[in-house]
Amino acid sequence: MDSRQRIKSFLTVGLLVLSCILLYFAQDSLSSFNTRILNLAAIFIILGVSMNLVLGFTGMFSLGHAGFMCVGAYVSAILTMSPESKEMIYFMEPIIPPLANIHWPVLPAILMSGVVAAFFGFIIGFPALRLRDDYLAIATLGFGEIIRIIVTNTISITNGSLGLKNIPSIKSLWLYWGFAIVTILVVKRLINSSWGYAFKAIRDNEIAAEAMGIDIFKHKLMSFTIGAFFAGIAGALMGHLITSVDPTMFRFLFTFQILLIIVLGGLGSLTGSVIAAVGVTVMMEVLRFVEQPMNLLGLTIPGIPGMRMVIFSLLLLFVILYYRQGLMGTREFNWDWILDKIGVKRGQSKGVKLDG
Amino acid sequence: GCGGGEEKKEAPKDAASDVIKIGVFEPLTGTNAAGGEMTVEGIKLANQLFPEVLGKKVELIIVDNKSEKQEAANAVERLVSKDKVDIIIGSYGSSLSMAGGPIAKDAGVSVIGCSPTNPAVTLGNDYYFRVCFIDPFQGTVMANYAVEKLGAKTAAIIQDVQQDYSVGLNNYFEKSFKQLTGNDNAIVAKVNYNTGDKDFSSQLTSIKSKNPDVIFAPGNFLESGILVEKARELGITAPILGGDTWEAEEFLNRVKNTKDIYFSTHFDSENPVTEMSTKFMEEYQKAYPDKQVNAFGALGFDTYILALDAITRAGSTDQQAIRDAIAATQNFQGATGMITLDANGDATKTAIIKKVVDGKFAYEGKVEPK
Amino acid sequence: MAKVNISNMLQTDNITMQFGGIRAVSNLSLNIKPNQIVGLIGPNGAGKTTAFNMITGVYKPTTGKITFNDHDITGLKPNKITELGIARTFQNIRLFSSMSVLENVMLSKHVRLKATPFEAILGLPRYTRTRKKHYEECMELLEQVQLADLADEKAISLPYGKQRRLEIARALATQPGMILLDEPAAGMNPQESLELMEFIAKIRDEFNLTVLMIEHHMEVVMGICEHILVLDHGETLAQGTPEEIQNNQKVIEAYLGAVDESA
Amino acid sequence: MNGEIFLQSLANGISLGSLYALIAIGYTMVYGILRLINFAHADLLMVAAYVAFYGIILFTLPWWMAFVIAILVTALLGVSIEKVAYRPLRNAPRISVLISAIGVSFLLENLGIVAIGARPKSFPRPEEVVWNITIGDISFLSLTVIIPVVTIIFLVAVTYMVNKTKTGIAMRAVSRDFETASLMAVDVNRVISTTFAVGSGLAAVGGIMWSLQYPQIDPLMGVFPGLKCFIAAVMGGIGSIPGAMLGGFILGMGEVFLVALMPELSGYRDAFAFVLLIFILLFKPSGILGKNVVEKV
Amino acid sequence: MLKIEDLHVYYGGIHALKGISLEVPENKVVTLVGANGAGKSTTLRAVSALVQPANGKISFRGEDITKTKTADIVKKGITLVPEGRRIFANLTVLENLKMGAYARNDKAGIKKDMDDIFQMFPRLKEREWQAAGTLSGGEQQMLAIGRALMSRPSLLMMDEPSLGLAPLMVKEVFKIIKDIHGKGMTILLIEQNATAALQVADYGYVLETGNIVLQGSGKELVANEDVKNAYLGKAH
Ligand SMILES: Nc1ncnc2c1ncn2[C@@H]1O[C@H](COP(=O)(O)OP(=O)(O)OP(=O)(O)O)[C@@H](O)[C@H]1O
Ligand SMILES: Nc1ncnc2c1ncn2[C@@H]1O[C@H](COP(=O)(O)OP(=O)(O)OP(=O)(O)O)[C@@H](O)[C@H]1O
Ligand SMILES: [Mg+2]
Ligand SMILES: [Mg+2]
Repeated sequence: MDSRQRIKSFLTVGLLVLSCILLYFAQDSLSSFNTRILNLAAIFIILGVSMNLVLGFTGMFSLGHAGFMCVGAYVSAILTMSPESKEMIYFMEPIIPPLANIHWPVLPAILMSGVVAAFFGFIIGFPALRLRDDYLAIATLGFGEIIRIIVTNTISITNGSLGLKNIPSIKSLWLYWGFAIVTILVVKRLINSSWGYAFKAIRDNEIAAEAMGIDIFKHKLMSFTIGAFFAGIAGALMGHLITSVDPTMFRFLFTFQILLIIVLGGLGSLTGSVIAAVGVTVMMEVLRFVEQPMNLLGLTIPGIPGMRMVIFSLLLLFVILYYRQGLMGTREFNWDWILDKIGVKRGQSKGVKLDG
Repeated sequence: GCGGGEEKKEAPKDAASDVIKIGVFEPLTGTNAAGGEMTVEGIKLANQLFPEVLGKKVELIIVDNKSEKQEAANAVERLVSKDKVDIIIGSYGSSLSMAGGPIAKDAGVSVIGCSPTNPAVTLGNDYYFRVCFIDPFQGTVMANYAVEKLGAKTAAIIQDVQQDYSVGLNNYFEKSFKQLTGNDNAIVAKVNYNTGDKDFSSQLTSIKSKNPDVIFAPGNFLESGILVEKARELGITAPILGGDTWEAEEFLNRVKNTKDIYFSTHFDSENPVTEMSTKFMEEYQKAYPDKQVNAFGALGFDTYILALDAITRAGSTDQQAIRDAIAATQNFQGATGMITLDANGDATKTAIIKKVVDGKFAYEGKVEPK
Repeated sequence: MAKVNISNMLQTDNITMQFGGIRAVSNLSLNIKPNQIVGLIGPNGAGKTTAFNMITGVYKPTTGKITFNDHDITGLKPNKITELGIARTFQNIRLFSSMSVLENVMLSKHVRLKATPFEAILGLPRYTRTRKKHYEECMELLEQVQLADLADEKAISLPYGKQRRLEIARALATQPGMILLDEPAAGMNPQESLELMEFIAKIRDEFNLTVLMIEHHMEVVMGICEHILVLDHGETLAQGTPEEIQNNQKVIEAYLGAVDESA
Repeated sequence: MNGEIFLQSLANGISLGSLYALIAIGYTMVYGILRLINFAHADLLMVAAYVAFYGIILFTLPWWMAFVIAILVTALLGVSIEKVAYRPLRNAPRISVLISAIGVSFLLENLGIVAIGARPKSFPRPEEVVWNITIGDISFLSLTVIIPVVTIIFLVAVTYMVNKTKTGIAMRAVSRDFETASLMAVDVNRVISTTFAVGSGLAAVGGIMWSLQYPQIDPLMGVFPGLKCFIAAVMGGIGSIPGAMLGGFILGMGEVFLVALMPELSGYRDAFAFVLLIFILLFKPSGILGKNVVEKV
Repeated sequence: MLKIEDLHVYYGGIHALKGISLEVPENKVVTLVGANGAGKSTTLRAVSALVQPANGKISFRGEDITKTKTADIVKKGITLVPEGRRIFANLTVLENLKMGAYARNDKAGIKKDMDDIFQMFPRLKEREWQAAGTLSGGEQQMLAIGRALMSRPSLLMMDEPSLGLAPLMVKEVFKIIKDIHGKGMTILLIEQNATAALQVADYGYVLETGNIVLQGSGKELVANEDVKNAYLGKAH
């Protein structure tokens, strides 16, 4: 490890510590509204980063993310709701016995959501990943919808369309941002590892990748399953943020929203996904003013509902037409760039990232 | 949370504030937009008629929740923590209400729902109230009506599995119907569809073959209108029953020339239950001359006037006082009837049964709460 | 040589490939001995690339059997065949466009990696150590093929000739016993072709390889191949040493054309 | 299932299936040329429905004139959308174009909500077009006959155009390689505009037929048929016009008979569409009539 | 017939052509030779307006065509056989040829040219109904040449037509070039096989990293020592 490498590791640790300190103060000083928006942003970061892994880095056009979120949200909700709440909420058909009395703490439940969603990803990936491009897109979108429809119809497990409420509420920035940071770190290290390059190789040229000895299917399945895992986690967090879930939350339109985020940020750039996730979440709130009645020069303009979405659609079109690579293209935030700026010498070794 | 410690209450508001803020979160875009739009029309109308309370001007802050849960949660959070509203109204769609409920509860701000009928909305939430009756009541009312007035021995059920409203009503209808007929097999068919479906021919064809005495098919007016029309096209003549969502122009347009359509609702313009009903009707026609009076507008209207009434009774904008005042509502005269809130915060009030006659909704009877 | 079958490294027994009504290759039998350079030539559409595709697992032969180092590899997936030691290049260059030269080569080491993704994410020693070793091997390989100074360049920004060489280097990095080259000299001018020829001979010796190559540049084929097999309409037309092939009347008629000063 | 239910279901299936097919043909056509899932297609249905609606209600035009105007306006809109939102992205990765299409779709829907409100409107059913037919115990709307006829007419016309005319061959050439097509003296922009005009016109016809069949229109009305018909197009093999027809019928018939045969599964109807789709794709990865695009190694 | 003056082309930051000027006289065969990446293809692409020159002028029969669109250039009689064949993979062989005649309306003429091409390349006749994408490399090259001929160009530009062809086919292609030249067509040819190219060519230009470094009649260039060393191979 040369000195530059050491500086970079030091900076990374420093940044993590700094974010902890920031979180600590933010937790105490931000209004609950701002906290909520930030937490929502963290969830979108997890969604964006994990979908980017599948779509941006592995080149699989998968649109099933909302379905995996749905799985995650329900798993965590059912595991963490108190037995009394369950009795109260499942007033049409009681919940099936083994689930009725389960009462897990939040953290293991969230992890379990990831695991179950990953399991679904694995099962679905088996048939679906034999397809490509648009066919994969429509098939995964279909699987996402199928999951949702099953959830709607299996009333004695999910309470059907009535949804669940009284899911333990968590407001702590630590939880959401903790998961977001872990997701970013894990995915970043993964894509910079040998596996990450294998994913990119599959994206660039499947035939050549296979000829270089890469088991295409296994790697696709791996990327897809990891993506599903994080989508499950995000779904679980969404449940704890809103404290109620129902199947209509996870329509395929939700997947489009994530898709927008990663395209705005730049396909193949984690940094871009993070920036866009935060940007879009905050923007949706900031833009609300256009729907409120406005007082311009003594003239009251009545608020027009829907304006926000019109502006948002226009913005999206503008970005895609004029900044087609998204905000970051495939570039990433990296210390080298900063170190070069401030004149720290580069080591001699050629730049393959050997660790992460 | 693990951040540690108790909830932070927002700083007390400036007592000298010269407006009273009522926050409204409704779906104005997305799949539930139509319902939200009608509700807001009613709320705005009420605001024009009653612009002041406690001598202060009422400011309506209307935010769109896009028919999405996370947006609904954001919207309520925004209303309580940024706009610091005194009371909240909303939302069409029970799931959206449920997303907002806990946030308002944590902030100690009361919410009055206009039309969320899922019982879970107010369960376990002391700060959530509503002016509509809930699914169990409506379902039961219609079962009673079917058995006692229409003499039905068998029934078929059609439900929109994606709508908690539809599923809920059907659930209670089924229970009561079986009980009243004393026949566990009285429901001869139960078929499903999904929100957004437009083709019901196969469901109806299968029901037709079972030849039920009545069909209970509560659901969104959009799908229901097409469904009922189709049923008649297919030659199904059994009476078709539904719930309050059917009281919409769009539904009527579809079923104008149709016999034996019954549904339960909140009020009737011909037989106004209260003076407020008459007033609402007149004003509504004035304000929106090209639109038909509808239940959602009326419920929105009632929510607003109930909010003002509660603030008046509380005598201040103290959050706790407002909550208690709402909870204590007894025989409040709304456009949709006399409203009394029960221990859950749900309205108990007279249900009206209407029928489609000569291209209009006509009064058929009423059912008092038990 | 002993009587055991060590003499054949790659052997195909009557392999046939049928696409609908088209029989692209019929009853092809190849026997390739270790460390040989063998040429596969024939008119356009004779089925040469198709033969490669069958050997490397892209297509499963309709009938017939392929043996490599005494393993039956018929119908195995391409990645399995690569793992067993057959590497290839493509008629149309297929590099990983988003990656640098070094990354392209490093990728071939992925199958040789003995660690789990968890170790990679956590940066555990077993992973980092192997990775480091692979890195050094790849740099050395790039050194040998004279691409080391371009290691950090985007692979697709290289000039054509170097891209071809990179494709070969990438194939070599999988540590094959045998390499299949599909028209390595296509698009090169005669001078560049000569250099390539020397290069192939050199890697054969340094890496102790067996080479099977398709080529239309006769100066290259005749210059380095020890054995040549001619395909025509999917069938073997002739085989033998370069001299034999050059003088084979059938080959001249179907493929080479009458002797002509200009070629 | 008795004969009567069967016949009734058959009638239902034909009318739903041909409606799906009609819209799917438009999808497939645009996809075939640009390899673009034109999400805005769904919203063009909505635009056509509103134009026809206002033509009849507001401007009291005769219904046929309103329909023709709606088709023309929609075709024009489709062409303009291509010019503004897709053309600048000709050489961009496909995903960018897809996102642009989603953007246009969002824009049309939300503009619809802002401009005309979210409340549904009742689409007029001209008596000359829609009447009830009763044969024995089976009754159905005239549309059950009209829609399949319209669909077949368009199927034949579009198939002929794409396969037999010079413009058709040019369309398919353009779909592979703009640059080389232009080397053949093809005006690529014009060919693509033509494709969009025809595709959008088909969307308009589909939108009008849909509104006649289910006469309730709102700004989001396109989303549902959009998704279903896209599924139908993929099922049949996207890019293949007879495939779209076949996919539409299989989906429509399948849905109707699923519910008719197993009413208790009717909640899974949408899931059924996807299950069927995925099942077909697993055995025929490019749809029933789709050509397997082989990448020659 | 074709005249290029001081042509500059950039690809983003890469200055691919640095001011080249050349001329293709009526009814002559002119060839461009040069190493990989010298800018040969770029020159032809600029003539066909597939890349926009930053500077310079291209004129055809005295008419400035620098700003003309690709499709119109083809209609004026300049056709390019692009590098790498670029056949329409999803169209059949026959449809590919029809596409070549897109701008023409003389049914009889098209029919006749089609027959001529099938005579020239019997292999294509055999595969008339095959999807062009599944043809072998060489077959695709034949198709690309045939397709270009279907437009009956007055100036045919060919970018490495012998790429990937078997020796016999290479000879065939050069024979075709001589033939069509004999029928009065003007040809601008790029070839890696410079020896062969210079032998059929009336005139040649040598390109090196975006500049023309040498020009002369075909015979002169073949004999030139520098050219021999750089492009023709020591073996020669
Ligand atoms: N996937 C396929 N489907 C149908 N036909 C095919 C397919 N792949 C190859 N062919 C046909 O098989 C024959 C052999 O093709 P192949 O690519 O093996 O030829 P080749 O000998 O490599 O020729 P070249 O020297 O021109 O590259 C050709 O006629 C080709 O059209
Ligand atoms: N699309 C492109 N983007 C960026 N650079 C390009 C592009 N096309 C060509 N170049 C560059 O322009 C220069 C000239 O390329 P050109 O293709 O004209 O060369 P050439 O003489 O035809 O070579 P070859 O013999 O390989 O065909 C090269 O440096 C090449 O890398
Ligand atoms: Mg080949
Ligand atoms: Mg070139």
